[in-house]
Amino acid sequence: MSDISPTGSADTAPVQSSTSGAAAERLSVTGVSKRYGAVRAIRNADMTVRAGTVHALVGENGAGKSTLIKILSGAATADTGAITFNGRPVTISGTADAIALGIATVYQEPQLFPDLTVAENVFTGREIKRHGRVDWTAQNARVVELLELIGLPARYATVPVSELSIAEQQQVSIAKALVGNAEVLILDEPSAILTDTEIEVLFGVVRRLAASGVSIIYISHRLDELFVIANEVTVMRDGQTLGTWPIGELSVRRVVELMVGGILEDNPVERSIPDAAPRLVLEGLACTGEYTDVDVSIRPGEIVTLYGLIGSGAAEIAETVYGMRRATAGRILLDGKPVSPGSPREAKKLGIALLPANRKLQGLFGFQSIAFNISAGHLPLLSRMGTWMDRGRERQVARDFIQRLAVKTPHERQPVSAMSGGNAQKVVLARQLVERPQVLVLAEPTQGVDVGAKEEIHKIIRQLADEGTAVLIVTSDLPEAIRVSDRLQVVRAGTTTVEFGPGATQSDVLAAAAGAVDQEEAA
Amino acid sequence: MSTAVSPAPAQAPQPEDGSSQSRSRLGQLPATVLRALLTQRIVLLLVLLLVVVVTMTTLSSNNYLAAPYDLSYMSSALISAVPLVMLGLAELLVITSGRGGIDLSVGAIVSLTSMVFGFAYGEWGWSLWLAILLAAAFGGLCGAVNGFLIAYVGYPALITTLATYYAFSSIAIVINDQQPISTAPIQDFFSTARSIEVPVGDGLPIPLGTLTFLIPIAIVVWVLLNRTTFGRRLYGIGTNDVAAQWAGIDVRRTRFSAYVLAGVISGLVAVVTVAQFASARPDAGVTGTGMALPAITIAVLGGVAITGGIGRVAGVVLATLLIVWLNAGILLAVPGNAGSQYQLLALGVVLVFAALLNGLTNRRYGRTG
Amino acid sequence: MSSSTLTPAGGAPAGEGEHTAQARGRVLPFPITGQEIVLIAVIVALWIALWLGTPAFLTSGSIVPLLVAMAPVALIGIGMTVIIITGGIDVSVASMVMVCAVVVAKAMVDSGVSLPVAVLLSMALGGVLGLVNGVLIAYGRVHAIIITFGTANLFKFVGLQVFGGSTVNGIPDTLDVFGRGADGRTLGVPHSFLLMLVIAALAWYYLRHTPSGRHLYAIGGDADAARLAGVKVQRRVLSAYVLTGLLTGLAACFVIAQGTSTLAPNVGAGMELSAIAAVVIGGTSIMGGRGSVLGTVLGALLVQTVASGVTQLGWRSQLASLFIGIFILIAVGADLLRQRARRTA
Amino acid sequence: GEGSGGSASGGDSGGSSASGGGGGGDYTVAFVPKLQGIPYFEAMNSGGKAACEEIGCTWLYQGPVEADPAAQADIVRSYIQQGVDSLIVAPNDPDSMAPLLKQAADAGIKVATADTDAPNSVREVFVSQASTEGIGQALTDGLLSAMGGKGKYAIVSCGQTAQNLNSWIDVQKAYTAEKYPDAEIVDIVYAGEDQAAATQMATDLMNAHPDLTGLVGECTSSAPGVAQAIRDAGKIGKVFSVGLGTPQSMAPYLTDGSSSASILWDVENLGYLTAWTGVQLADGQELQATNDVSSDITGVTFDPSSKVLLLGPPLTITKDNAGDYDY
Ligand SMILES: Nc1ncnc2c1ncn2[C@@H]1O[C@H](COP(=O)(O)OP(=O)(O)OP(=O)(O)O)[C@@H](O)[C@H]1O
Ligand SMILES: Nc1ncnc2c1ncn2[C@@H]1O[C@H](COP(=O)(O)OP(=O)(O)OP(=O)(O)O)[C@@H](O)[C@H]1O
Ligand SMILES: [Mg+2]
Ligand SMILES: [Mg+2]
Repeated sequence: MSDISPTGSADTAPVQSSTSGAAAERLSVTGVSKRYGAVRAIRNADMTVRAGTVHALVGENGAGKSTLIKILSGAATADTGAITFNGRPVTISGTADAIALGIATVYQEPQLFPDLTVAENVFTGREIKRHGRVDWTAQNARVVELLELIGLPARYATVPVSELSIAEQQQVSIAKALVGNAEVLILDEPSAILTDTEIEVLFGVVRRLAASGVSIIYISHRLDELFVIANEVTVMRDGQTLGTWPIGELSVRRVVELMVGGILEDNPVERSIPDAAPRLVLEGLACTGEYTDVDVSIRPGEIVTLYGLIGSGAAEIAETVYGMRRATAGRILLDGKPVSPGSPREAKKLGIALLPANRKLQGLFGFQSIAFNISAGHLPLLSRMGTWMDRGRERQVARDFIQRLAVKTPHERQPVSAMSGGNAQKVVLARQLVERPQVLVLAEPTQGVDVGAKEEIHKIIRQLADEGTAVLIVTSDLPEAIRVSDRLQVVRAGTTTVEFGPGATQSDVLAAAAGAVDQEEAA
Repeated sequence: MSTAVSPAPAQAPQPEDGSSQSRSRLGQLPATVLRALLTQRIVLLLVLLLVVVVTMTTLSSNNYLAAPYDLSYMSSALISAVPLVMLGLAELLVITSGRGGIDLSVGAIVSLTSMVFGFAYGEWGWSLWLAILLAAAFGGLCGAVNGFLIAYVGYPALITTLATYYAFSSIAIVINDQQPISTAPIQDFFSTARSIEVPVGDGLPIPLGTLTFLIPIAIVVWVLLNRTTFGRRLYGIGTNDVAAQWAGIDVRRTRFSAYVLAGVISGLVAVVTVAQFASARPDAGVTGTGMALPAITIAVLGGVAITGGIGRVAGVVLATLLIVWLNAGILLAVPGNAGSQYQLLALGVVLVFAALLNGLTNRRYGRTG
Repeated sequence: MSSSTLTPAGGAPAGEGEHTAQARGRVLPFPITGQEIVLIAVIVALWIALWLGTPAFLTSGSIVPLLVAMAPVALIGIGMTVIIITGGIDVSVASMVMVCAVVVAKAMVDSGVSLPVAVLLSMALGGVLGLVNGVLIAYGRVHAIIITFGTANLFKFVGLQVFGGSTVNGIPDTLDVFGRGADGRTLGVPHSFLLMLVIAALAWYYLRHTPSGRHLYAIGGDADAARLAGVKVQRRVLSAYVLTGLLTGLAACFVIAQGTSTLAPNVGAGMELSAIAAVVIGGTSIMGGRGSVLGTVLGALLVQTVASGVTQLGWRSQLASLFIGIFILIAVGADLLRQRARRTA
Repeated sequence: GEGSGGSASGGDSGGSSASGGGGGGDYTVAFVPKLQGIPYFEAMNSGGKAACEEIGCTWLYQGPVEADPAAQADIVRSYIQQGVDSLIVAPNDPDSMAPLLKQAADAGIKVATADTDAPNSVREVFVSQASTEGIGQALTDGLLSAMGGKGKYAIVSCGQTAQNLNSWIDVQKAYTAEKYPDAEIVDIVYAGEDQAAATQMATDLMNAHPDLTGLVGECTSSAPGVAQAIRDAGKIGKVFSVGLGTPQSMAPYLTDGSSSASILWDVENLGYLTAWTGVQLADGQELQATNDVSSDITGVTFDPSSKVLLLGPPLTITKDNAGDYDY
């Protein structure tokens, strides 16, 4: 937060609902508030979405975006406030109400049924019936069209969802929202786990829908996306809506300033990496069916990024280093010595730490305290003789990290389930830092984290590198990859290809990732 | 690498929430009390326990009961609390380990271990300590069968322990031709289940098992859960076992250990049961409704979340006291066959009530322990 | 309503024909799963082995009582399957059997109620008890095992009160129509078994082909997601318990019909575990979201075959539960292996 | 056996306690059955109640809902706390009841057993329905007279650990071998207290042994169960059964011949005798070698060495006298 200094009020005036020449109001909320126990998730929020527009909703983690759209989709009910739909006041007291009105939602977490087929998932809750039974044939036919539309193979229609990748599941969620005569489509961070190609397909769908008159509410932390897809932007901060602006009146920088309530200082980072023998070397590493021929080398103090689209094999490489997966060929060298961690425990003993990509599933102990979450990875260290918990030390470590990473919380006994995404991410990150690791692997370190927290996390990563840790980042977030790393390697089709130094441009890297750049150019 | 990273430059310590709480005005007190009552299972159980004891004592002093409901009656009723608390704690361990953890086989382990203990102490002439050790180890072995299948092979706990319930109880019956063992040493062993007089008032007959088994086991389990790394690992895997694995916790071994410990406790319950009944019976833990269902009931009533990750020793102990003293009171209050029937009613009502309250508070106040 | 889907401006995508052709292929070649095939094989093998051991096994004198004995367990198991598919469980069914049985027996003995009325009464009563469970579970939002532990005690209390400290004597033999003696059979097949099969077929159809049936699977897969998809989760969950109550009420009649002319308060004891055993042997996932009625019926048949077989072979009857335990482990182990194979494939 | 106690099944069983009585010299006699709700013990209850009405005592009766030693122990403890004068138990597990009886005796309560003995306990009397030999032999004779003195038969017993059942079975084995050399016990199975299981097991036994001509139902739940199995299999007249069944539950089977005889005793009289014994003990009366208890119960023998009070020889219930009993 320190590189953002507070300013006065926003100098760009928000659009009023009476903006001339605009399409008709489709959906609007006024004075909506919602509390969760003591947390005021949203306070007095106003937003108006017009027909045929893409309306972006942005804000820091915990600003209340998801809560607001949950109210619109009937997944939560507002404490106060009014909703009008096509000019008529409506009450939405359950998801069925919203669906009946024509409000379709793709939630932040995929909401699917693992043992059911894609076709069934898409139609759950709105089956096509004939004589009281499900008309499988009609459903399957319709699903095939939708799969085509979102760029998935048609044969997926009858495959159980559990057999798809997370990104594919996210796309199925989108397909699911497209069934039915939706007039409003809500997308809560649909792009967070999609690759750029998949995002392009998504944008195509969104544009076509908007052109046919559907209103789209689009939530994303990838602010550059807004300028590609959105017509209007509503900014939220601390549970309140600050206003709505046409996209033309905004810049990424301006949006960020509105979100965090301050001015963003861009301080280019100068880093010098001491010359030293490499700490971590991956040599011709391969894992059948996932990746082959991976070569990476990281010196102490160096930050290397493996940039790869989801499915490229980058995530699997990280898992191998952390002992979650066995390599079938090649070597991992740690300070020159070959190692082959067989489990996270062994990896940790070697001084390798990993921040998992899926915070909720792989990182957080939901209803346990912050202290518990941090100490869970360091029980031998925080105990006497590996058996008796040293609770004083545990508490101290937790408090230290709360302060050091600026985690917003009253105390270390707070359960992490009550925290926003960004703060929870910091807690998981803290767990990786307790025993200063020799090698720190970060998988999607800022996924779903807002810009402010993102900047802080980047700073922490650099600080750690400065202290001598070799950092390996695996990400599909290109701006982040360029911004934070000393060197960047592109992973494509399961193998490391081109390498970029500092100062690479997004277009170069993207081209490489998409396969346009060939070996000869890198040579 | 074993040194902790020193924190960034020290700043003023964060305010403790204690200080902020002390600022809360007196007007919030009722709300605070209500909240504690609703969200803290321990508080709720304490209040219910108080209600039961006060009601019974009042009825007793007004001669509505068939006999005085006094301290000595209450303490002699504790004898049935001994196996109940112990098995409740066994269930606490496995349920807290998460992923559908449960152990339907504890009663069958008690039966089978009773016979093993009976052989060792009653027939082979082993020394008492050795025989008790054997019982604990054998119980642990049975638990290890469950634990291996559940933690390492990936069987669902409910099914595994249903299967081993069938298997263990069958072996227990067959092993000695369905004959109980009640040789002289076993009969004399009853002396360890008798009551000792505690010099309170007119002398309070405290069942010896309370002191020799219940309290030590409760303390051991409490220490395990709250003061050791095993406890942390157990709560960790119960809360989210994928995250536990990524955090470097040996998930399988921890879960396996939970079932082994449940087996060890069941083995010790077998010893208690042999002492109480002065005979090693092949159906000791499975007659009637068996011992597993009451143990699970006690655990659940004591606030152990069936989804894992939440559970406290004090809850199990208080839940047992509540049920035992309630049942003892009902026997005095309701004569005839109806007495035992009203015990069922009371148990059912308390269980449903506590569960509904839990559901309500989870929604109102978020998840609590 | 739902067929009028949103058509994107770009029109129908090209190449629709090939894809739909592909997707219209059956999900599975047969409406039968691997677990069911394994079970059928095991049962056939057991029957052959038993027939070799005691030639009288494959006679109607032996098979018919076996079918009569498994019918109520299978019937309750069908309801239990539906419940377990939603991610729940019902351990109160044994107490429900007791309540229904005693009320019906008393109605027939004391008030001379006729058989059809008695059966309807029993089902209605079971439905009400199931409703109690369902309301508490669906609207109290408490885990099913806890609530049904509680109601198991409550129902048992009610049942014992109705029994009033005695047995019911002189139950008329009109119930023999369910399978006992020649009147109880059509072409040698006992009616209780036939009735159970018909109900199993209906349940299969309901679960596989109707929207609300599919919703039960969705709820078991992820109840929150189902709610967000507009599934009426509470109503569906409620209906699963009511259905089980109805079936348990009918099963109670089968149980009376199976017993003697005397009904004792321990009627039905242990049936919850037998039903759960049948369900899990049948391959239904205890975690919810996956399961089949056919598997449950086969599971019940397997359990009863083992129990009868052990006695008929002259082995010690107590060994039956050892074998049932082992069969549960084998059945579930086979399912685990298959799932693992599918995941790595 | 005139059914003086009337029906024991009054609405809710709260009526079974007669706590109102307690006048001056009245003694309180408490009886704890193995389990409640089965006709056998409820008939003992009505007999005991009748006795207390006649001779003036307070009769308490409370049983567990399952035949579970632990639940039974809770009830015994509550009676010790109530300080009854005499406590009489039909123990589910004699060994485990012994220490509790000791505890009761230490508290100054007169203790006895009825129906099932706890021989290794401090009980002062065992009120026995009939001798073990008597029952075992009557069962064997009853069955083999129907089977024509020879053939294979099987026993469907109940609780696997029930001591009295097992001791009767031992007598049956020995007595069959000795007296009926042409007869053979081919199997003994255990159905618990479950009638349906007893029926199923009896069916399985008949299938497994096509030459089986006899079945014994060793307890009140399996006696009608085996008869029902014979009836269902259409083997009345080919397979014979006897059992320890209560008259009402056996009546239909005795009538159609699926059961040849039920061996029992007058259960209400046993209850009467139990209450009477309780009063004698509380009053410090010595039991005589033969006792006349009531107009109906006379010549009850007492063996001072084994401390067994014997109601009399077992009673054979047939279709002719089954109607005389209302339990
Ligand atoms: N079920 C809940 N119980 C308690 N608090 C909640 C709940 N859901 C959200 N909150 C709180 O409400 C606030 C707003 O959360 P919300 O999920 O709407 O944020 P968001 O803007 O979507 O953040 P992100 O970008 O991280 O997804 C946060 O402080 C969060 O902790
Ligand atoms: N669970 C399911 N998920 C998706 N599609 C299904 C499912 N069950 C059936 N289908 C599809 O529905 C069509 C018909 O299936 P099914 O054979 O079960 O129905 P049916 O009407 O009973 O057919 P038949 O009469 O031939 O047996 C098939 O194309 C199949 O792919
Ligand atoms: Mg959100
Ligand atoms: Mg079909």
